[in-house]
Amino acid sequence: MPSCGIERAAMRAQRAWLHTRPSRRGTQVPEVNLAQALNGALDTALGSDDRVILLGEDIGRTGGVFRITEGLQEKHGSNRVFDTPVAESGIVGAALGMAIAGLRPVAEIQFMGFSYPAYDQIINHVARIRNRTNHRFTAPMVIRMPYGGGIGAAEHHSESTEAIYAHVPGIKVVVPSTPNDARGLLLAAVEDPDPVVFLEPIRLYRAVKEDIPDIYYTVDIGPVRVERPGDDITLVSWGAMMRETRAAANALEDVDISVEVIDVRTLSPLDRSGILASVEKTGRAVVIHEAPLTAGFGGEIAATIQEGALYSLQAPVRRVTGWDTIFPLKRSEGHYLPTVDRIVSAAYETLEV
Amino acid sequence: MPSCGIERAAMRAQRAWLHTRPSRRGTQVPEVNLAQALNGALDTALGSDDRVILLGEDIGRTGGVFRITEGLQEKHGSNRVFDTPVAESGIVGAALGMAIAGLRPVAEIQFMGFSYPAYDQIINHVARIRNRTNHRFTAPMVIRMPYGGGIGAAEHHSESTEAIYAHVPGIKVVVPSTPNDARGLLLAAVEDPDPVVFLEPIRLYRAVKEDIPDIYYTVDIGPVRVERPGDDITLVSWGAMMRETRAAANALEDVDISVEVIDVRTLSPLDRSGILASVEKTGRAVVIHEAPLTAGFGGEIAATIQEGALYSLQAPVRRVTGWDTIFPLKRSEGHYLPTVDRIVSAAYETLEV
Amino acid sequence: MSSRKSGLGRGLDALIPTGGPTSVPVTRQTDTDERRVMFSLINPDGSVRDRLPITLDEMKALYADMVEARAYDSKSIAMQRQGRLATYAPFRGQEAAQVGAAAGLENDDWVSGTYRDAALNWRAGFPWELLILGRTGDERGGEVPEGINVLPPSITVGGHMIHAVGLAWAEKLSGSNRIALTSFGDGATSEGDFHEAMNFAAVYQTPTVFFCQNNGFAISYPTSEQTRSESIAVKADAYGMPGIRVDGNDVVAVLVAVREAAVLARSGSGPSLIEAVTYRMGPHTTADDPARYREADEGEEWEEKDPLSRVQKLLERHGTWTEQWQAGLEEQASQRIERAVEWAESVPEPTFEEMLNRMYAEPTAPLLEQLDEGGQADE
Amino acid sequence: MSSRKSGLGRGLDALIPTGGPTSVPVTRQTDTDERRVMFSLINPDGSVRDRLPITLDEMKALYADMVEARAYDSKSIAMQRQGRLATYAPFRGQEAAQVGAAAGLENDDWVSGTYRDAALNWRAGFPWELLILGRTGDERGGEVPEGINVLPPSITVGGHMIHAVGLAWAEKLSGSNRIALTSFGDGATSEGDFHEAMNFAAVYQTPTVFFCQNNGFAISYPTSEQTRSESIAVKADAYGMPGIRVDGNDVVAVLVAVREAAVLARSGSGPSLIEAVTYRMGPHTTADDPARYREADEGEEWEEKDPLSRVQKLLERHGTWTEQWQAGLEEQASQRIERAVEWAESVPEPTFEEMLNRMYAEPTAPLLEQLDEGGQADE
Ligand SMILES: Cc1ncc(C[n+]2csc(CCOP(=O)(O)OP(=O)(O)O)c2C)c(N)n1
Ligand SMILES: Cc1ncc(C[n+]2csc(CCOP(=O)(O)OP(=O)(O)O)c2C)c(N)n1
Ligand SMILES: [Mg+2]
Ligand SMILES: [Mg+2]
Repeated sequence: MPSCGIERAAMRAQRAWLHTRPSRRGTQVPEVNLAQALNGALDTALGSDDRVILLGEDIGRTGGVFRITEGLQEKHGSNRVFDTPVAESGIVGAALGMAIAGLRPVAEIQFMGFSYPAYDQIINHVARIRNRTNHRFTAPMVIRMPYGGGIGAAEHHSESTEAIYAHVPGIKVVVPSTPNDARGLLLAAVEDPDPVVFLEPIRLYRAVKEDIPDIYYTVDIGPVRVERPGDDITLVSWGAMMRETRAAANALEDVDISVEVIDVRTLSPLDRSGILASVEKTGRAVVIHEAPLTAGFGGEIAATIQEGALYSLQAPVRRVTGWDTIFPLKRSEGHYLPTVDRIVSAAYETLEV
Repeated sequence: MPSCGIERAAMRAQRAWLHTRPSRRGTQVPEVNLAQALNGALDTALGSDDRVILLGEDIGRTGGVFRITEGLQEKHGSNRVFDTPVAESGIVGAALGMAIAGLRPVAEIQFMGFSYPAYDQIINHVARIRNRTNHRFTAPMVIRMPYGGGIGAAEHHSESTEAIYAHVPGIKVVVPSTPNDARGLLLAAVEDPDPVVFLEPIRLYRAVKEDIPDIYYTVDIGPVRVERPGDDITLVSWGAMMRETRAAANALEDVDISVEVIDVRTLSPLDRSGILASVEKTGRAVVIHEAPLTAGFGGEIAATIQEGALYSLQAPVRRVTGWDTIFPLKRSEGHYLPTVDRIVSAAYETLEV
Repeated sequence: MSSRKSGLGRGLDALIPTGGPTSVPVTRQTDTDERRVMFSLINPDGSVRDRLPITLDEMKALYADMVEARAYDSKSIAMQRQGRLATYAPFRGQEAAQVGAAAGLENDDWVSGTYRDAALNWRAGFPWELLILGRTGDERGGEVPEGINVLPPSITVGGHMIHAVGLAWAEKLSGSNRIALTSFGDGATSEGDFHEAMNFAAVYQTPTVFFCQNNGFAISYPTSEQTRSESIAVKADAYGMPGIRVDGNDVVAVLVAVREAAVLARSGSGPSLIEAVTYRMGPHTTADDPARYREADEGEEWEEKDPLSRVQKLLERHGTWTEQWQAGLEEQASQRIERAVEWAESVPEPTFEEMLNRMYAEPTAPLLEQLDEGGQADE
Repeated sequence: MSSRKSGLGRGLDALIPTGGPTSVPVTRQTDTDERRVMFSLINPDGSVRDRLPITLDEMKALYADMVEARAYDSKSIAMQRQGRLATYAPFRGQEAAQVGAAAGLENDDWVSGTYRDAALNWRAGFPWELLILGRTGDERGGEVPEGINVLPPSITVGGHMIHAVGLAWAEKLSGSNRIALTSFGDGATSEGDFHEAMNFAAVYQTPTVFFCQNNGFAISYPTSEQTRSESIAVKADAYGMPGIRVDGNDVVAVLVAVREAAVLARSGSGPSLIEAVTYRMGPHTTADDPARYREADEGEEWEEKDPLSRVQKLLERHGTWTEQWQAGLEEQASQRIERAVEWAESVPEPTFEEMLNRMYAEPTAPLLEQLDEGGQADE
C-alpha cells in the first residue's frame, strides 16, 4: 500500500539504507542494456518507496510495448502497477491528482507521439500546481515516454518533440543515452520534488550495453556529461542521436581531430555553463538532433553558445538536424535521420574556417 | 450555402473581381484598429468565398470575447458562423474534416492557453493530412487565437507559446502587429492551401490604429517586414512585443542610434534571408519576445543569425524575453513582461562592444 | 479567517413534516428516472415536499452561509468595478448548489472546483482572504492553509476534474477515508477531459463525487445546445455510474445528494454524478454582457426560484426568520468580508524574486541566472 | 486495382425464410434494450434467426469479399515475417464487421477508420495496392484515387472520429447526400476525442455513423476493464443519439445496422452509434504476443463464431457452397492480392525531394534551402 505525506521520512531512511547495504555496494551488473536499466530502476523505485506507483497503457499484464515494466506488476502487485484505459490526458491528470495527494506516480505514455493529448494536462496543470499554490501543492511525478525514430515504425511512433516540453516552465526534461544514466536519472526523477518528463530513446533501448552499479544511486538532473574530452571541436547531442554522434566522433578521431562530445542529458533545466565551458575551449561546435530544424532545441543551444562564447567562436555553430518535415515512414527514414556522414561533414565545415 | 471542391475556380474569379472592383480601389478606411481589421477581414472572407465558415466558442451570438466576429453571424447567417460546445479538440478536428471536404473553416480558440487540448489535433492531424495522403487531401483552414499578456488576465489567458507551433512541420504560423497586416495576412491565411495558425496579439487589439485599404488584398505569408530601416542595430520581434520594440527604437533614435526594426510576421515558414540581410548590414541584433527564454522562438532566430552572418556580427545576438516562469497574474505582470528599458539596455550592451 | 464546517448533517429531525413518506434517495435506485426527473425538497415558496433530514440549527446555518456567500459575491463585483480585483465570475443564483455541496463533505475531503466556485471553496475551508488575494491577481492566493484540501479554482474548463480522480484514487490506495469532490459547469461536460475523468473514476472505482452545476450557460452558449442528452445526469450511464438530477437552488436537496454520494464513495461503492440544476443570475464574468444572448425575463423567472429566498420563506413559515436576524447575518457577513478584503489588500506587492522562486522546489540554474539578470534590471 | 462496391443491398428477398416475423430494426426504437441486447441474424451454425433482407447473390458477394479480406490478412502477416512490410495489425475475426459496414454505405460516402480497418477501407474503395504500399512504409500509399472518399488508416487512437463529424457537417452544409462513417475500437471509446466527436455530431446533427468494433481488447487491456458501462452502445444515450449493439461476426446484421444508420443520417436524422461485438483472433500487431494476456481457449470459443464459417454453413445449407466454388474464390482473391503486392513492391523508392515536397502545396523557403542542402548530402 502506498503511504502518503507523513511517511516520507521513513521512506528516506529506507532508501538511505539501500544506498549503503554492504552486500550490494560496489558490485556491478554486467552488460545491462538501456531497457533493462530502466526496468531495474523502476523495480528499485517501487521496492524502496511505497509511494511510487506506475500507470500506463499495457504496462501491467504485458510489461509495456517495449517491456520496460516487465515483471513489475507481478512482483509489486496490481495495486502498484496499473494498466489504464486508452486516454493519455486521463493518465497524466490522474497521476497529477495522485502526486498532489502524496504519491509518486510514474506514468508511461506509450509513444511520444501519443503524449500530445496530454499536453494540456502537462503545460496547464502538472507544470503549474506548485506555482499557483505557492509551493503548497506539488507534482512529484514522472512522465516517461519512448521517443525518436530509426525502427521503421508507423506514423506518430518516431516523434522527437523535446523542444515543446523544454519550453514549458515548471517541468524538467531529461533524456539518457546510456544505461548508467538511465538508471541514475530515472531514480533521480522519481525522487525529484518537481515533475519530470523522461524521454527514452527507442533505438538505443537494446543497442547500448554497459556494466552498471547494483546499488541505489542517482544521477543529478541538470549537469551535462562530457562523454569524451577533446580540444578541436565540440559535438553536442542527447538521447538517440548520441549513437551517430559517437560514431562521428570516432571517425573524426581517426583522422586525428580531437573531439569533445557532450551528452546534454537534461534539456531543462539547461546546463548552459557546461556547454559554454566546452566551446570556450574548442571554439567550434556542432549540435545534433533528430527533431526538425526550425524551433528545435538545437536553436536554443546555438543561441546560448553565441550569447556566451561569441568571442571564442572560430566558426558558426552548425546544426545537424532532421528536416522541416514530418518524420517519414520506413522507406524514407534514411532520408530523414541525420547520418554520421552529415555530422562529420558539418564538423569539417566548422573546422575548415 | 458553402460549396465544395469544383467551385474553386468560380470563387477565384469572384475574388479576382473583388480585387479590381474600381469603386473600391484606392479608398482607405481611416483609423482602423487591429480588432476591427480582423473583423473586417473575416467579413470580407465570408462575403467573397462561400466555402468560408467560422466556428468557435461564443463567436456567434456575442461575437466572441474580444468581439472579433461581432455582427458576422447576424450578417452571414448561422449556417456560416457557428457557436460550438466547449471542446477545443473538437473544434479543430471538426474544422479539419470540413477542410478535407472542401470548405475553408476558420476556427477560433478563445485564448491561446486553451489551444493545448487541440494540440494533438493540430500536430498529429491538421499538419499531416497533406503529407500522409501525398497531397490528395489537404487542410486549407485557419486556427485563430488571441495570445499574449499585458491585460492582467486570469491564469492561462496570457500565453505566448508560438514556439510550440512554429516547430510543427506542415502548418504555418502567422502573427500580425498592425491593422494592415492583420487584414492582409488573415485573408492570405484563408486563401492558403495549407493550415495556418493565426496569432492575434491581445494587447494590440485596440492599441494600434491606422488607415487600411478598403479592398480585398492579401499580405504574403513568409516575408518579414522591415518596419523601419536603420544601420546601427537590428531589433527583431513580432506580435504584441512590437509595441515595446517600437518604443525602444524611438528611444534609441532619440540618441541618434539608427535602428532597423523587423516585424517577423510569419514565424513559420521563417524568412531567414530577410533577417540575415538586415544583420549583415547592422552587425548587431536583439531579439524580443514575451515567451520564456528557454526554447523560445528567439533561440531559432539567434541561431539563424550566427549561422548565416557570424562574420558580420559585432556582438552576440541578445534575447530580451520573458523569464523561465509561468506567465504571472496581474500583480506580477510588470515583473514578467519585457520592458522598453530592458530592450534599450540590451541594445546598448550590444552596441557597446 | 472564516470558520470551517459547522458540524452539519448528523441529525435527521423533521424540520417541517409534510406528512408524506421520507423518500430521500439514500440508497441509489437503478431506476433511470433519477437521472431525468429533478429531486427537490424545498419549493420556491418555502413549502417543503418532504421531511427535511436536517435540524433547524443546520437549516439556519446553511442560510447564514448563503447570505455570507452572496455578500462576498456582491462585494467582489463592486471591487472589480473599482479596479481592485481582476475579472470576476459571479455566482449569484448558485449559492445553494455551492453551500449545499460543501456541507455534504467532511472536513478533510478534497475539492477541485472552478473560478465560479468561491462559495463552495470557502464553505470547504478556503478562506475568503485568500480567495480575494487570488482575485487581485496574486498567486499567493492559492496557498491554502495546511489541512485544507481544496485546490485553487481551476481557470481552464474541464482539466481539473481528473485531478479529483487521482486524489481520490490515492486516498483509496492509502486506505484513508477521504474522498474528492470536483465541481464543474454544464459547458465543461463537453470537454474530452470530462469523459476521461468519468471513465477513470468508474474503472478504478475511485471515491469521487462529480458535481455539475448546470447553470444554463457556458458564457453565451445555452445548455440546451451544449448537448442533446436528456440531462447531464443521464451521462452517468455511459460510465456505469449512478447519476442524479437535483434542484440546485434547493440547498437541502443538494446537501442530501452530495452526502449520499459521499457515503457511497466512502463505503467503496465508487463515484457518482450529480447534476444540480441552477441558473447563473449574473453575467459570465464582469467583462460579459448577457443582454447579447439572453432575454431579461428569463432571469426574472429564476428570481422566483432564488435559493436564498426560498429558505427565508421556509424559516418565515416556521416563525424563525425575522428582519432583525437577517440584518444581523448580513452585518456579520459584511464585517468578515471587509476584514478579509482589508487583509488581502494589505499583502505587500509580490516581488520579482518570488515569481522565479515559485517555479521549482529549488530555483534551477537558468532561473538563478535570470534572478541575477532580472534583479539588476529591477533596480 | 480492385473493384469497388458491387451494388449490394437493394433487394429484400428472403434468402432462407425462418417463418418468423421480419424484425429487422429498420426504424429505431426508443427502447433502450437495443443498446444492451445484441442484434443478430445469422447464428454461428449457419441457421438464421429471421428473414435476411438481402439476395442470394448479395450474400455470396459478401462472402467472397470476406474470403478476399482474409487472404489479404494472411498474406500481410506472411510478408511482415519476411520483412517486406512494417508492423501489421491483423483483423482476422473482424471480416464480417468490416465488410458488412462498408457494404452498408454508398460509393462516395466518407470513411475514416483505423490501422486495423484494411478490409473496411478496401471494401469502401481503397485499393489493396495502396494499402500494401502504405504498409511497406510509404506515404504514397495514402494517396487514394480521386472519387474514393476514404481517409488513410488512422494510427492514433481516437483522433480521427471527429474528422468524420467535420466531413459530414460539410456535406450537410453543402446540401449533398453524402454521409461519413468512422470506424474505431473499444479502446478508442476511452479517449476524450470520442466524447467530443459524439457530442459535436449530436449537437449539429451531422450525418455521421459511429461504428465501433468491440473486439475485446485494446492491445492487452480487455473491454471489460476499459469501461464500466453496460455496453459501448449504451454510451449513445449520453449524447441523445440512437445506439445499437450488433453481432459483429454476422455480416448481414452489421450491413443492416449500418444501412439503417446511413438512412437515418441521409434523411437528416443525425448520427448514430453502432457497436459491433467481435473478437480479434490474432495478435494486436505482428509485434504482439497475446499469450501474455489471454487464454488460448478464449480464442477457440471465438473460432466457433467465425464470421466466414457461419456464412459458409449458411450457403451450404442452401446448397450453394461447394468446395470448388470456395477454391475458385480463394484463387481469385490470391491472384488479385499477389498482383497488388507485385505492384506495390515495384513502386520505386521514395526520394528525399518527395519527402520535402509533400509538406505544403509549394515548398516553403526553409524547405527550399533544405532541399538544396539535403540534395547535396544525398549525392
Ligand atoms: C479549456 C478552456 N476552454 C475555454 C475556456 C474559456 N471559458 C471560460 S468559462 C467558459 C464557459 C464554461 O461554462 P461552464 O462549464 O458551464 O461553467 P460556468 O461558467 O457556467 O460556471 C469558457 C468557454 C476555458 N477557460 N478553458
Ligand atoms: C492516442 C494513442 N494512444 C495510444 C496508442 C497506442 N495504441 C495503438 S492501438 C491501441 C489499442 C487500441 O485499441 P482499440 O481502440 O480497441 O482498437 P483495436 O486495436 O482493438 O482495433 C493503443 C493503445 C495510439 N496509437 N494512439
Ligand atoms: Mg454553465
Ligand atoms: Mg479493440
